[in-house]
Amino acid sequence: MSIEIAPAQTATVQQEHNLGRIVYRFRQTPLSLVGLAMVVFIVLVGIFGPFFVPFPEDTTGNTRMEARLSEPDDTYFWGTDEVGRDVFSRTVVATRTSLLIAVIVLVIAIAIGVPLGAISGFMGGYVDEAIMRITDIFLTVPALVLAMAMATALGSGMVNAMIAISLVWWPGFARLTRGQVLALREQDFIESARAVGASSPRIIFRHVLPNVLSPVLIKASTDMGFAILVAAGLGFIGVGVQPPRPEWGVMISEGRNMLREAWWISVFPGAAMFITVLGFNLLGDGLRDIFDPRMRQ
Amino acid sequence: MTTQKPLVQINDLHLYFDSFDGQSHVLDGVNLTVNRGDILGIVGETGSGKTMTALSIANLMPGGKLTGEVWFDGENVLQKRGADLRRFRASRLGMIFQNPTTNLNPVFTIGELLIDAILTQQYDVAGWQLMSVGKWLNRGLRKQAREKAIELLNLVGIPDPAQRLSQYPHEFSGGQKQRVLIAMALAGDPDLLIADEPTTALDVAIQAQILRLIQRIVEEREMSALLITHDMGVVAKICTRVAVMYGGVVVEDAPIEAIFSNPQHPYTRGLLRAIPSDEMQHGDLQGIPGSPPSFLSPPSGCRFHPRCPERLEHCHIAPPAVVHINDESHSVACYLHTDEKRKSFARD
Amino acid sequence: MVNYILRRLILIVVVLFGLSILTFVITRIIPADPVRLAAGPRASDEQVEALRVQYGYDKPLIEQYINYITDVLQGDLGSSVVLRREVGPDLQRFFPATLELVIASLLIAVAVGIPLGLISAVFREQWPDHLARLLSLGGVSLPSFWLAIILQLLIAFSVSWIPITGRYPRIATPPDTITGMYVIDSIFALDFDALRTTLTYLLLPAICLSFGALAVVARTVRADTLEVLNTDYIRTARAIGVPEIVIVLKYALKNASLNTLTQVGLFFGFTLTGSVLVESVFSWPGIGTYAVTAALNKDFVPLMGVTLLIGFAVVVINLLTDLLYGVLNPRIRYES
Amino acid sequence: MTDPLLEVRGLKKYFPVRGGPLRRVVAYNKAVDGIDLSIMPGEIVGLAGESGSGKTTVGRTILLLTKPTEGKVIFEGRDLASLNARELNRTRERMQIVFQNPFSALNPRMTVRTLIEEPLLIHKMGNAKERDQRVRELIALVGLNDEHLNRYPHEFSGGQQQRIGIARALALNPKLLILDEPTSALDVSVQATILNLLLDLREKLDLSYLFISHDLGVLRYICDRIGVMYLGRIVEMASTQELFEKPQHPYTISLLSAAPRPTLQQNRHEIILQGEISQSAIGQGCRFSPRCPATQIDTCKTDEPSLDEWREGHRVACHLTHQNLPLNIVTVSGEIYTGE
Repeated sequence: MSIEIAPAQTATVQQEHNLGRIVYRFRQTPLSLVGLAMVVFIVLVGIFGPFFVPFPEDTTGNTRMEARLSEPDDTYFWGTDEVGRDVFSRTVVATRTSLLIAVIVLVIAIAIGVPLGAISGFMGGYVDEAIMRITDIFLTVPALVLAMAMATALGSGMVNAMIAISLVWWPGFARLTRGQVLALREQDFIESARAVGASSPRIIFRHVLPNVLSPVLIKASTDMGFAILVAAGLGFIGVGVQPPRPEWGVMISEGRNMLREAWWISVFPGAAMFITVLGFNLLGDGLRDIFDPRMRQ
Repeated sequence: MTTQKPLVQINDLHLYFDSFDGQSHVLDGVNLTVNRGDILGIVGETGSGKTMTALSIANLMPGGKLTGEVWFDGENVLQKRGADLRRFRASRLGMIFQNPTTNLNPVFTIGELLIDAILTQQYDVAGWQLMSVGKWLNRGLRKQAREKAIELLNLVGIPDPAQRLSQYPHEFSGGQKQRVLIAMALAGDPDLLIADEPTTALDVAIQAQILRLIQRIVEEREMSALLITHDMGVVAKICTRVAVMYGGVVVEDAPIEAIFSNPQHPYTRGLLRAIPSDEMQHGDLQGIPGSPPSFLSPPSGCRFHPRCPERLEHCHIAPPAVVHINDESHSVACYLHTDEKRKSFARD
Repeated sequence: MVNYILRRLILIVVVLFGLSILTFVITRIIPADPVRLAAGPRASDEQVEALRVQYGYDKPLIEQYINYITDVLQGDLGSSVVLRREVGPDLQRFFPATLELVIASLLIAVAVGIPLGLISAVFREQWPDHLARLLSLGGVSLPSFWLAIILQLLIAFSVSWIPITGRYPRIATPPDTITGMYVIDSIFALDFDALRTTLTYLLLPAICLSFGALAVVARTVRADTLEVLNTDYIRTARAIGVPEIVIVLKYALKNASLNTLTQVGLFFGFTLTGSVLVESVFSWPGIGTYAVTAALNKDFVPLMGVTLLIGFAVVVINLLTDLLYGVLNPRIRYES
Repeated sequence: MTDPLLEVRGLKKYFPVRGGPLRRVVAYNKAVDGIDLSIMPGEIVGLAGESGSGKTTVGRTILLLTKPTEGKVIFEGRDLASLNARELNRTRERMQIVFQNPFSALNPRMTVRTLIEEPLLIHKMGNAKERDQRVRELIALVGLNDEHLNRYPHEFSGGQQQRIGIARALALNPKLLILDEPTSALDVSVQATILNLLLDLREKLDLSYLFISHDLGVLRYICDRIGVMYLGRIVEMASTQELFEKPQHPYTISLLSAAPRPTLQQNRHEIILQGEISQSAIGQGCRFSPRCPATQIDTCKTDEPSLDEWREGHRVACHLTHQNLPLNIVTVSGEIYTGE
């Protein structure tokens, strides 16, 4: 469909094999360090946060009408919403929801996309042509729109949202993997493996896939942020995660009409989401810089 | 000739790079002279520092810390900055590099590239005049430059130059691209042509064409040239002098005849013995055992001593001084030739 | 070149065909029963069955698909069950608004993103680079719908002349429809009041929407410029004394922008995605708002119409990009 | 006379060039266009040529890394095309390849041990202990030692990497090695050690080589016989001494005259070929004729010369030689070279 961007030459082969080198390079890019710190913090919040929030019951349907629309204070750090639920507790618990959705989406997308891309690049010919046209079709429609259509068709809810997003996410990985494999296929060590009699599965699993891993992980890092955004977008529209389970998009949507009276309902979950996505983006951008041989000096 | 001041004089050049593994000491006190009219070959293996030495003459280092002096016709190049440096590069130096395909910008026509080269080098125009807007404002200047471009393409042996100006680099063959690059390098009537492995990417027949072209041009235009190569055969073909580099140091520097007939440094000798020549039988060829030195932890003393077949006991202690043998024109950095020291150690 | 165009066109047909299958599959095979939904909760089984026959849903899938594609090819995208309107004319009405918004924000993204990317590349790993990257990464990390809400909040309190919702005053009549894009229409009509009004309405959503694409543009330009600045031909240009400003703004920018151009389709898709959410916050009467409403009402037919339309738009943009790239890049090898 | 170890007859490899909207095959790139070649046991045969001459494709086609378009590859008396997959795999053990760029030929994520062991594993040879024994043997054979086994390729210098590549190729005890420019990525001082290693290994292991290179000096040093390729064909084939002393084909003569020689005695008869190698020259007549420096006859433009025996063991594909005509090549110095 679009012009095939030439696979980065010898993309993976010259990668660093030494963790120390990666750390050294990483340390030279302060922004990615910041990103890493943010990601670590967010992940910790996602895992352990729910155990320490002041009002865990507010995330499972409890309401507290007497405290509705409280301004941020010592009890309700980030205020309460229309039905008196603690925005802080809900935002923290929503972190876990978003991370979970994004991780599962990416795992599914990688599980579908990477093998398909590898097959496509390795086999070439009609198989390649067919797989690439299918990815073209999925890439034609923006993820959110297609996910919206699918979520609508499948019915709203967290699981369906995840399935919907995964189904539109794999083509990116298929494309990436295919490009990498095409570049790898030109490498002599693949030829060498064939010369000593290695079978195709052996070549794919022992020689090709391990060398494709790093670019896939880098993409996954950046995509974490985008997947979170899309999931929240679905929630915001109302076809994603359903209340009362706290989710950033849903929370922003709920606070939207109260903006003038109670700005905190929308602002804090949005800010939390912003920090999370930014963290993953900074990290991914830094990793890309380290690993992308195009950018080497 | 001898009374004239040299065109380029490099004094005690050191170059350091910082990396994860620590600091690498890539040039370790390079001293080198290019006399007027010379075609000086710098020979050495991968990582001997020959390219870095050449780039330092243009002050075109890709980063790193550089100390020392590079005198070009009485000016210290390493102290030049900004417009001054640019003007120097434009008017005094021409450079060509190894791979002609990657050295031509693929999205501009040969004409555009050449005209820009001529304009910067000959008229020293302001930046905006080279930009697309400038095209419409400098028609006269550009027309002149175009004439000159055709002249240059003729000079480097490209047929139909006027037509070919409007073609893109990919429409030229490898040898032709290298010719175009030579034309660009000549645009400013430079005094020194630096050619960094100009024929390594080319086939034998094309290589011969290009070498002959360089030789002819240097002679006709009374220039000097610096030819960087790893190939002693290329050196033998057109150079008048040779500097042999090893591990970031010039180990031997001599006229072409002396290098082949009377090589003095064990490394030079090893290099010559490692090249298959006509009369060799199986077993005659001798490699130099071991690997090139690491710049992170270079060998102490003479950097060649771990691989040297004629190593003396004290070679690892301190780097040898440069001594002249026979006459001033042949110098070598090796303890085999520092007589006093040899005697004193022999007594111990 | 002719071969190249032909090949692109064939691929387009293939992709659009695939897209139609995809939308068809979503509407017909997915678990939720569209007929029951359409019939409403109180409909009896008989009524649903009757409706099923009426819609042709009782026929074999192949036949259903053939009917579907025949309709689509004739411009008939079906009718919305909820709105009781035909989808085709609705899309025709709403799409120019979306297009106008997307184009406006892409212009902003390019105008800001390219310099940002260039600065980043030239000052790599120095503070201007860090700042530019932080800005662009920050931009792409901002949830567009949240940013929209915040902007509405801030503007509502401070700047009175910037409207925070809608596309044109309710009480006023928009300029005569020629393209459906008010900016262009008002210029055609030489109606500069209308133009001003249009632009004030466009300002906020366009800025809001531009952030995402801006970051992608900046990142692409940065990466491409860095790559180009490291090439041998740039070193050659430096060696012959070409001024640094020419190297960056002429030599590197042309190469880098050609690479960036190949990604315009990506930016377009990116912006369209954001547009769905931003439109709904700003009550912008485009296909985004239309789609969101349909999604909330579980109204498949308009949703599929939007999907097809967007897919088609992206395909066309990609084609145009490819052709432009082919024209601009002397090196492109159409045949390989 | 013994039977040849390898015999190649009429080998052709055409790569399709696709074009048009449907990516149909519109032309062929005739990388290898009809080659006959034989290698006797213990022999080193060289293949010389510029880039674009097809010499690398010959090597890969012999190993069936790409399928030949036409022609036969007969190894140890058996036509490879007639073998089934299992027999072919058995044959692979006896024919191996060493690549030009040692770093790209070694999977960067494998240790040297794994790299050398992999062929043994694939062919299910021995148990773990025996394999370990064999790996140690091989690494010693190429002049490295046990402590190198646990490192990764990037920790080695180019010469050492090539030694590892050779050890890997030798793991299965092959009879024939195809050496594809094995030293052209290396420094000359290292190249010499690798060339000597290869000569040693031939003696020790009774190997035969097909040595592909553009470097005539290297070929002269190591080969018993040399074929010179131009645009997918062998234009001259003779024993090394014969080829260098009595070159007959104008292409060989020009190549030899223009090759840089590391001595002060430069060739008096330097001939500089004009133009560059191009597929478009394949068609009517001799494919070298557009660049041929010799005085040509009409047949040169109309008929493709065959590779015929000129004298015993020396075959040439040139009409002038076939008809005993003088070459008349003008050298750089202005003299006329007639081919003696």
